[in-house]
Amino acid sequence: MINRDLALFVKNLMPEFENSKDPNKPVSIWKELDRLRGFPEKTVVCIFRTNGCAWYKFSSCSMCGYFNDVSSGIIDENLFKQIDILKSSLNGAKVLKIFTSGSFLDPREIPKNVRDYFFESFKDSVDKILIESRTEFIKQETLDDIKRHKIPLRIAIGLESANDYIIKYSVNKGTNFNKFLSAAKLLRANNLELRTYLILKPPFISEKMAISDVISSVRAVAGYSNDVSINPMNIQKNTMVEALWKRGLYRPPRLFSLAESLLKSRDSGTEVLSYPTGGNRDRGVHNDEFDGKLLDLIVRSSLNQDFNELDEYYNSIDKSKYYMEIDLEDRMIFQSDYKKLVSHLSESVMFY
Amino acid sequence: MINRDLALFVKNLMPEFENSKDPNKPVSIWKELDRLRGFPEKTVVCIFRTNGCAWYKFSSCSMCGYFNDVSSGIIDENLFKQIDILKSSLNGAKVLKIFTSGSFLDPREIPKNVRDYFFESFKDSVDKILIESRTEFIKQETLDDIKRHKIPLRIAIGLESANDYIIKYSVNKGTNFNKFLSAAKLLRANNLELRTYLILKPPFISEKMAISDVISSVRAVAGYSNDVSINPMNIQKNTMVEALWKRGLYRPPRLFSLAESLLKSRDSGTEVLSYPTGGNRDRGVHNDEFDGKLLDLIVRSSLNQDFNELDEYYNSIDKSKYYMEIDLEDRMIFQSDYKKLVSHLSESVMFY
Amino acid sequence: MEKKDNVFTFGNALSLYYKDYETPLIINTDDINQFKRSDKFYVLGNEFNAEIKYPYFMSSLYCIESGDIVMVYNAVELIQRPRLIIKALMALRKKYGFSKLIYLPGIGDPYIIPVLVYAGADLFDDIYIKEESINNIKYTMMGKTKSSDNNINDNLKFANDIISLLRSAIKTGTLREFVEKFQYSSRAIEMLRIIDNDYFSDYSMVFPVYTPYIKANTIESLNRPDIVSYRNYIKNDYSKPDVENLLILPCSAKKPYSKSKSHKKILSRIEKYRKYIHELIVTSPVGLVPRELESMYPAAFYDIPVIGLWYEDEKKMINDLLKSYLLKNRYKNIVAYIDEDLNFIKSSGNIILIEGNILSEEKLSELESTLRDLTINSPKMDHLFNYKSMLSYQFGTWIKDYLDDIKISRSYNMDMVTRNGRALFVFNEKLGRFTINRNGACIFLNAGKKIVYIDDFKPTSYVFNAGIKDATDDIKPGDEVIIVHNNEIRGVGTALISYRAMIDLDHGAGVKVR
Amino acid sequence: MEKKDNVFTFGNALSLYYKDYETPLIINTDDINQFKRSDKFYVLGNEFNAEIKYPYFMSSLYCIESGDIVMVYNAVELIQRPRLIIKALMALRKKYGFSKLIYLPGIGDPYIIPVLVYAGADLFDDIYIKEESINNIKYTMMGKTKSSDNNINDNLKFANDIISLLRSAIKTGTLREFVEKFQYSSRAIEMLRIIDNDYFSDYSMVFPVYTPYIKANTIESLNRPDIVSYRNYIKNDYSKPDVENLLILPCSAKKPYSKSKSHKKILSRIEKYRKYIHELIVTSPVGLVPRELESMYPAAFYDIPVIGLWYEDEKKMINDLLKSYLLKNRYKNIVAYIDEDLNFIKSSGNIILIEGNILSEEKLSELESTLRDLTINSPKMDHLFNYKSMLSYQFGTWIKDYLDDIKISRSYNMDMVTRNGRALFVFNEKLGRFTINRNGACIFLNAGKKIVYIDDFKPTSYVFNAGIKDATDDIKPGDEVIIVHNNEIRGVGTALISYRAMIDLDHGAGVKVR
Repeated sequence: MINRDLALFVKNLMPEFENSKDPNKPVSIWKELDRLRGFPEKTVVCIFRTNGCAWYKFSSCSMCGYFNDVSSGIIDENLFKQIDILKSSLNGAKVLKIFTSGSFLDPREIPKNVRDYFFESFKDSVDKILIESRTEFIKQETLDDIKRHKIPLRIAIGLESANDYIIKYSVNKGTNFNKFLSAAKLLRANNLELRTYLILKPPFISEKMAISDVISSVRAVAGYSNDVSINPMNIQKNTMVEALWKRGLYRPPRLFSLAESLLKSRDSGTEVLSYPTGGNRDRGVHNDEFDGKLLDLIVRSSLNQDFNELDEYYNSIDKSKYYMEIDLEDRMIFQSDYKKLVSHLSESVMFY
Repeated sequence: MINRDLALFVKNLMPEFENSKDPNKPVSIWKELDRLRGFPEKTVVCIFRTNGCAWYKFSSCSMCGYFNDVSSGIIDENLFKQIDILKSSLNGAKVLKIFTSGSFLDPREIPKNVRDYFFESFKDSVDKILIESRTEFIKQETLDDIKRHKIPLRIAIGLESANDYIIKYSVNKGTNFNKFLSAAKLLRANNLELRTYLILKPPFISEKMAISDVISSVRAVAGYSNDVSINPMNIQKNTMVEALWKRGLYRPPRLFSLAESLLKSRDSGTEVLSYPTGGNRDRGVHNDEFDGKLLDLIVRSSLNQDFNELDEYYNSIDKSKYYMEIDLEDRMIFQSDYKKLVSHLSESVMFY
Repeated sequence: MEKKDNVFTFGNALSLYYKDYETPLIINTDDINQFKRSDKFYVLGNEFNAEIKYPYFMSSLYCIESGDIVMVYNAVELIQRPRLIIKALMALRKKYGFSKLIYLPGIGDPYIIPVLVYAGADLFDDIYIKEESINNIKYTMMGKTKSSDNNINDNLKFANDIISLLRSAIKTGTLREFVEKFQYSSRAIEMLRIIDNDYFSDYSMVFPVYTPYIKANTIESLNRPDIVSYRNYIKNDYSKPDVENLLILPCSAKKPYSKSKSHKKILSRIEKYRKYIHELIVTSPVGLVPRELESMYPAAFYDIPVIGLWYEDEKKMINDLLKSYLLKNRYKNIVAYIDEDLNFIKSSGNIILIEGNILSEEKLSELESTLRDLTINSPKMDHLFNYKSMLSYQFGTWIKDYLDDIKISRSYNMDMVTRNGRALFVFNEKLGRFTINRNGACIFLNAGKKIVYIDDFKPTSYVFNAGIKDATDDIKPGDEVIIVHNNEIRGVGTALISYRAMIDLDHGAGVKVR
Repeated sequence: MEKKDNVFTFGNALSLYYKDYETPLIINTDDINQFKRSDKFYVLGNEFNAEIKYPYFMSSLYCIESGDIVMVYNAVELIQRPRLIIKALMALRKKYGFSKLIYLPGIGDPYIIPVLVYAGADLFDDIYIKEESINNIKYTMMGKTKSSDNNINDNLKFANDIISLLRSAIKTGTLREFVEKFQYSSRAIEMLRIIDNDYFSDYSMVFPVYTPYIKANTIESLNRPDIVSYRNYIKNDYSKPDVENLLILPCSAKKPYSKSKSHKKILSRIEKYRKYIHELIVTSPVGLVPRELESMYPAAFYDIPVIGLWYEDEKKMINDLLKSYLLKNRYKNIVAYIDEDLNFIKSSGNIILIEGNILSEEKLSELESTLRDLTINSPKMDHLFNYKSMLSYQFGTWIKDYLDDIKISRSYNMDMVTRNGRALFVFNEKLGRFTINRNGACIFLNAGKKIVYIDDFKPTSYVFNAGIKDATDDIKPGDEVIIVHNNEIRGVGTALISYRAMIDLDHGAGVKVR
């Protein structure tokens, strides 16, 4: 389940935490559109500052930089204050998404009394909440406990890929597909909704393989998921992916690949969506040439679950060079930001 | 008639004479075959050491190195002794060829009393004599004088080319075709025989042009000449041609060119012959590859005045490269040993 | 511009499209031969007498001219001594400028043609190539080889490929690169070295003021005319700012240096002392780069193989230059903050050496504390110094007399030199040079510098050579120029070719108008 | 030899015809892709697992092997730091010798391939070329350029032309020339310099003992392994003859020097003193040539552009070498008879300098009278010294112990070293080396030098590698060897490849038998 060398390498990249941030304030709060109730609507998003993901103690996922938002020594009092701040920031919003840089259901991050305070704070004003958790914290007793508050919940699990080899050798998730399946089944048995996160283009695999992996992963999880969010890689600080990227050994996926993945997954039987972070920028999903419209259509079709316009636009573009390039990259057993390394090398040659 | 710059340049190459040679001995005496009486026969050749050619006082021909065989201060007494030596070397030969590194008929070289002594010495033992002269010494009074001795004579004139431009700008002969014509007519009027020398490939003109010049020169002189000797360039010491050759700026003609010239001249109406000096060697007529047979056939066909075997052999050889090379050289306004200079330059380039 | 009007120069090299042929050119001598008569022949329509020609060693003559062409008839003799052929070519370009095409018959070796074009030859012919071909020599990218047959067509193609690359190289300004890297013939290298060593002053008059890049892969790069000109400027004409402290730094692969990781790290550490310090970068092949010239050509445009070892020629060049520099430009304190491979500079002056790993914390703090101590009570640098220095470098030190009351402003991401709110010069980072704004043109008119004199018309996109009456002899290809008719400024622009070519040629464009 | 049995090496480079492919080779990845499975893929028939591979910076790993091939899977990462890729290649050749083909996926830049082949890479692929092609980059003899379309076929042809030139260069022994002159990429030059500087001792073990020619056109020529080996011999192992006088002379373009006009003129003037004098020629890139080694490789086989100026690196090399030489080899009198451009050597020892025009009558008589005075009562040179010195240079100083009672004789225009009337060695002027005669073989058997151990058979024209059991590690390509089975001499011949290749390879010829 774990590739020890990889895990250690990732761990070593994580910085020593500095406690300079205010423990009484969430990392951030903002509004965005999502469709947690089957239609696009304003959703308030909040990242709580916690002691961090349980998996950080051992390692971290290869692309996860949320440990940067973590403080050590967060106590219940701090979390209560953060919850209060969030409450005062709702402005009438009815849907909430809660991130903790780890697992909301991990009692070491969000102790039971904090969790209770959280649900109690919002049960009157909010109609739907999405929280995230690693599979190991999705236990019947925890679910029993949260169901008490009677708030409609969707629980998001970062599966990343249904391929255990990729999870272990690329993502370094410290879990596997079977554990996901058990958790998903348990949620369904408890009538709780599930959002599954998949990563598009984890490190060390080719973009072509990444597309095919995400498509087959969607198919593998569709039956268990209320929706599936395809998250194209976004390069975060101090992560292994960043270390690769800085050396020209990783390129975030192209927008074309995300569109391709969405279009090929839309008939999977569940809602498939993507709200890319850092889209059209160097550290996020982007084509070689800026394409604002494509990114916009990806988000819009995700929100509306109507992919026709995206399909049409996507098909209108000449992608022959894109196909050739990802095919060439796929011929390499060793993955890199191939185009960049080629151009570095090529720059050494006379050019006129 | 004279190109002053050229004449001066040639003159400057002539060394100061050193009087180390024995003035009482001819430069050399040897036997060879010639056909001065219409058939091949042994002929004694003698080069007398004299005070030198009248033309040396001003300059020299561009290819003539006979000044190397000249001494200053030769007096009649010396010449008498040289004649005596020749006489004692005849061994029963009936034909004589006399060279003087100048003109036998020039009284400053061979004073009248020496000339008389010469003819008197041989009139009983010798049946035919060839002597050489520049045209300016072929005067009626001189002819009258030598006819007294009643020895059959052939007089050789070095015309070199019937083209006055070449005589002036290439050969630096200090004479012209008209002078030759007058002399030739005078000889004929006096019933004296004429051998005309033509040079094959004087300097500064292409080999292709040289061939065509020698062929047209043969035609121009055939009517006045008992025979025409085509002399392919032979590079002699201290000559301008040697100075050129040493710098890669002159290449003696190819044997092919000599054969071509002979074969194209044989129907000119007179005997055409060539006994090349230095044939098949670097300083003489030679092909890029040694061809003993061709040289041999040239001499034999000259002697026998039967060119069929030469013709046959010559036509059996693939000469396409030869034709291409002389054609390429002919495209150059400036002449050189082109192949050699090309290879010098080319040697500077990487070769594998 | 239609094709007919294409004229490009690079140094002595000329690429032009003219009368349906384009130069440089390998003439097909079948065409000459076809119309040859016993007394005359024609080269590209120009009639020559077919007279006997004597060698140079006899006559000291080497050329005949007719119409557009001057023919070095005995090129094949001259090239046997590389100094002779180069002397002839340089003399002919000097005499005829670009008004004649120089023809070198019989020496069209494709491995030697590039340097001959660089030296000024325009026309070659196929005789040499045919001669080699019938002797079964084959041309390849690895040099010549012997094959079993006549490769005349392949060889002509090879040679013509070189010719068309040369045309591109002249157009794109990369000819020097091509010639320098085309190291197949020792003779060709000798000729390049002769041009660089013996004809620097002539050649630098026509060498472009900027080229797209300098790949200093060969030792010959040290002697590029543009680089030597730059170093000469630093040695003879450069003046330091009025500060007391000099900081010597190593170069970086990334240009300008201050954008590199190493410089960024160092500079962020010493930020607060920088205004008291003049910075000087030590490098090869450009030698020394005062910080303010780092964005200019050639400092920002070169690239050199680096393995942490310096050639002796580089060391000597740097040391000699540094010594001259320090002799002329006096500082109270000189600190050299360098890696150990550069410590050969220590003897060039009275230098405080901080050597070692320049990115190590230890060395960085040593540098910081050294500079802190040295800059106490030290005078600050004039904030206009950088721009005055840059302008002096580009246009000549004369311009300093014309820069009173200037100000610097930045707009649209471009630095501008202004006076009374009007832009005089705009710095173009991509070219590493200033462009002259219309408002700055009078400076040049008054000083009599960089002027193209035209007939009475209003220049639009290009000034064609046919309309150019004269030009000042300080104009090289790529230079900023002002366009003048009868003492009246008609425009500003960029010289496309050298002043001599503008005057000599009567077609093609001479100035790109802005 | 049929085509299948072709094996050639040059340093670490290998050209072999094997299983229907020939190396070096650009693999068509369409062929790989076609048979690729999710877990496996095949390269030239060798199966590899398609596993995730981590970068070198994470894992310090870089290769996997299968069958005939070792693949540097992250070559594209390593080559970003030239030292890393060269380190990997040198390590792999050292580890595997020539028993594996080294595959560098994804970095088939045709301008960089030559130096990688020189470093030991055998296999490349078309991925890089295709990637550049779809981005409209076009390859030319002047470097890369951008065109308006996809030049994939032209580019593949260009790259494959380079590959076939490389094969020829390995076969003809001209690979070093090609790599040195192929100056298109600064990265490639860095790699060549790294090999020369950091891996000299490894590389010189496999570098041929002679090559057809040395065109020392670039500064990198100074560091050719064969030339450095030669200079090291002069510096560390050479011993002077027992004479008191040294005459230092300049080099000449014509080789051997004594056949040149200038040397002929000088030597004819000093003929009668020569037996009392040792002559030493000063030159670049080989440094110093004692007269008796002038006909040998490399002294008689190099050519360098000469314009009467020396590079600083040449001066330093010559001065350093001359100093070491004179420290080890003591002479009573040292006369340097040189042109002025060489007078930089004057500080290398206590030298009587006669400088100026070395062909002038004035200088020649000065030389003559100087030598006349110095050679009075001076000891003569041993007439065998020259041959002993030549043999020591070629085979090693150990051979001096085996040269008692030798005589020199000349027949058929060849110099022979004989003992008891039997030839031991014959000097081959064309190669600049001795060949070992059968009678001389026992010297090597006794000394344990230059031995190829074979199975029990009688060698005829070639010894094939399949029949070679072992070889002494002093054998480089081109070396004279003796062929031995069970301590019994079976023949003499010339090594075609290095000892390591003979041992590792099981096809192709290893020794040409005489």
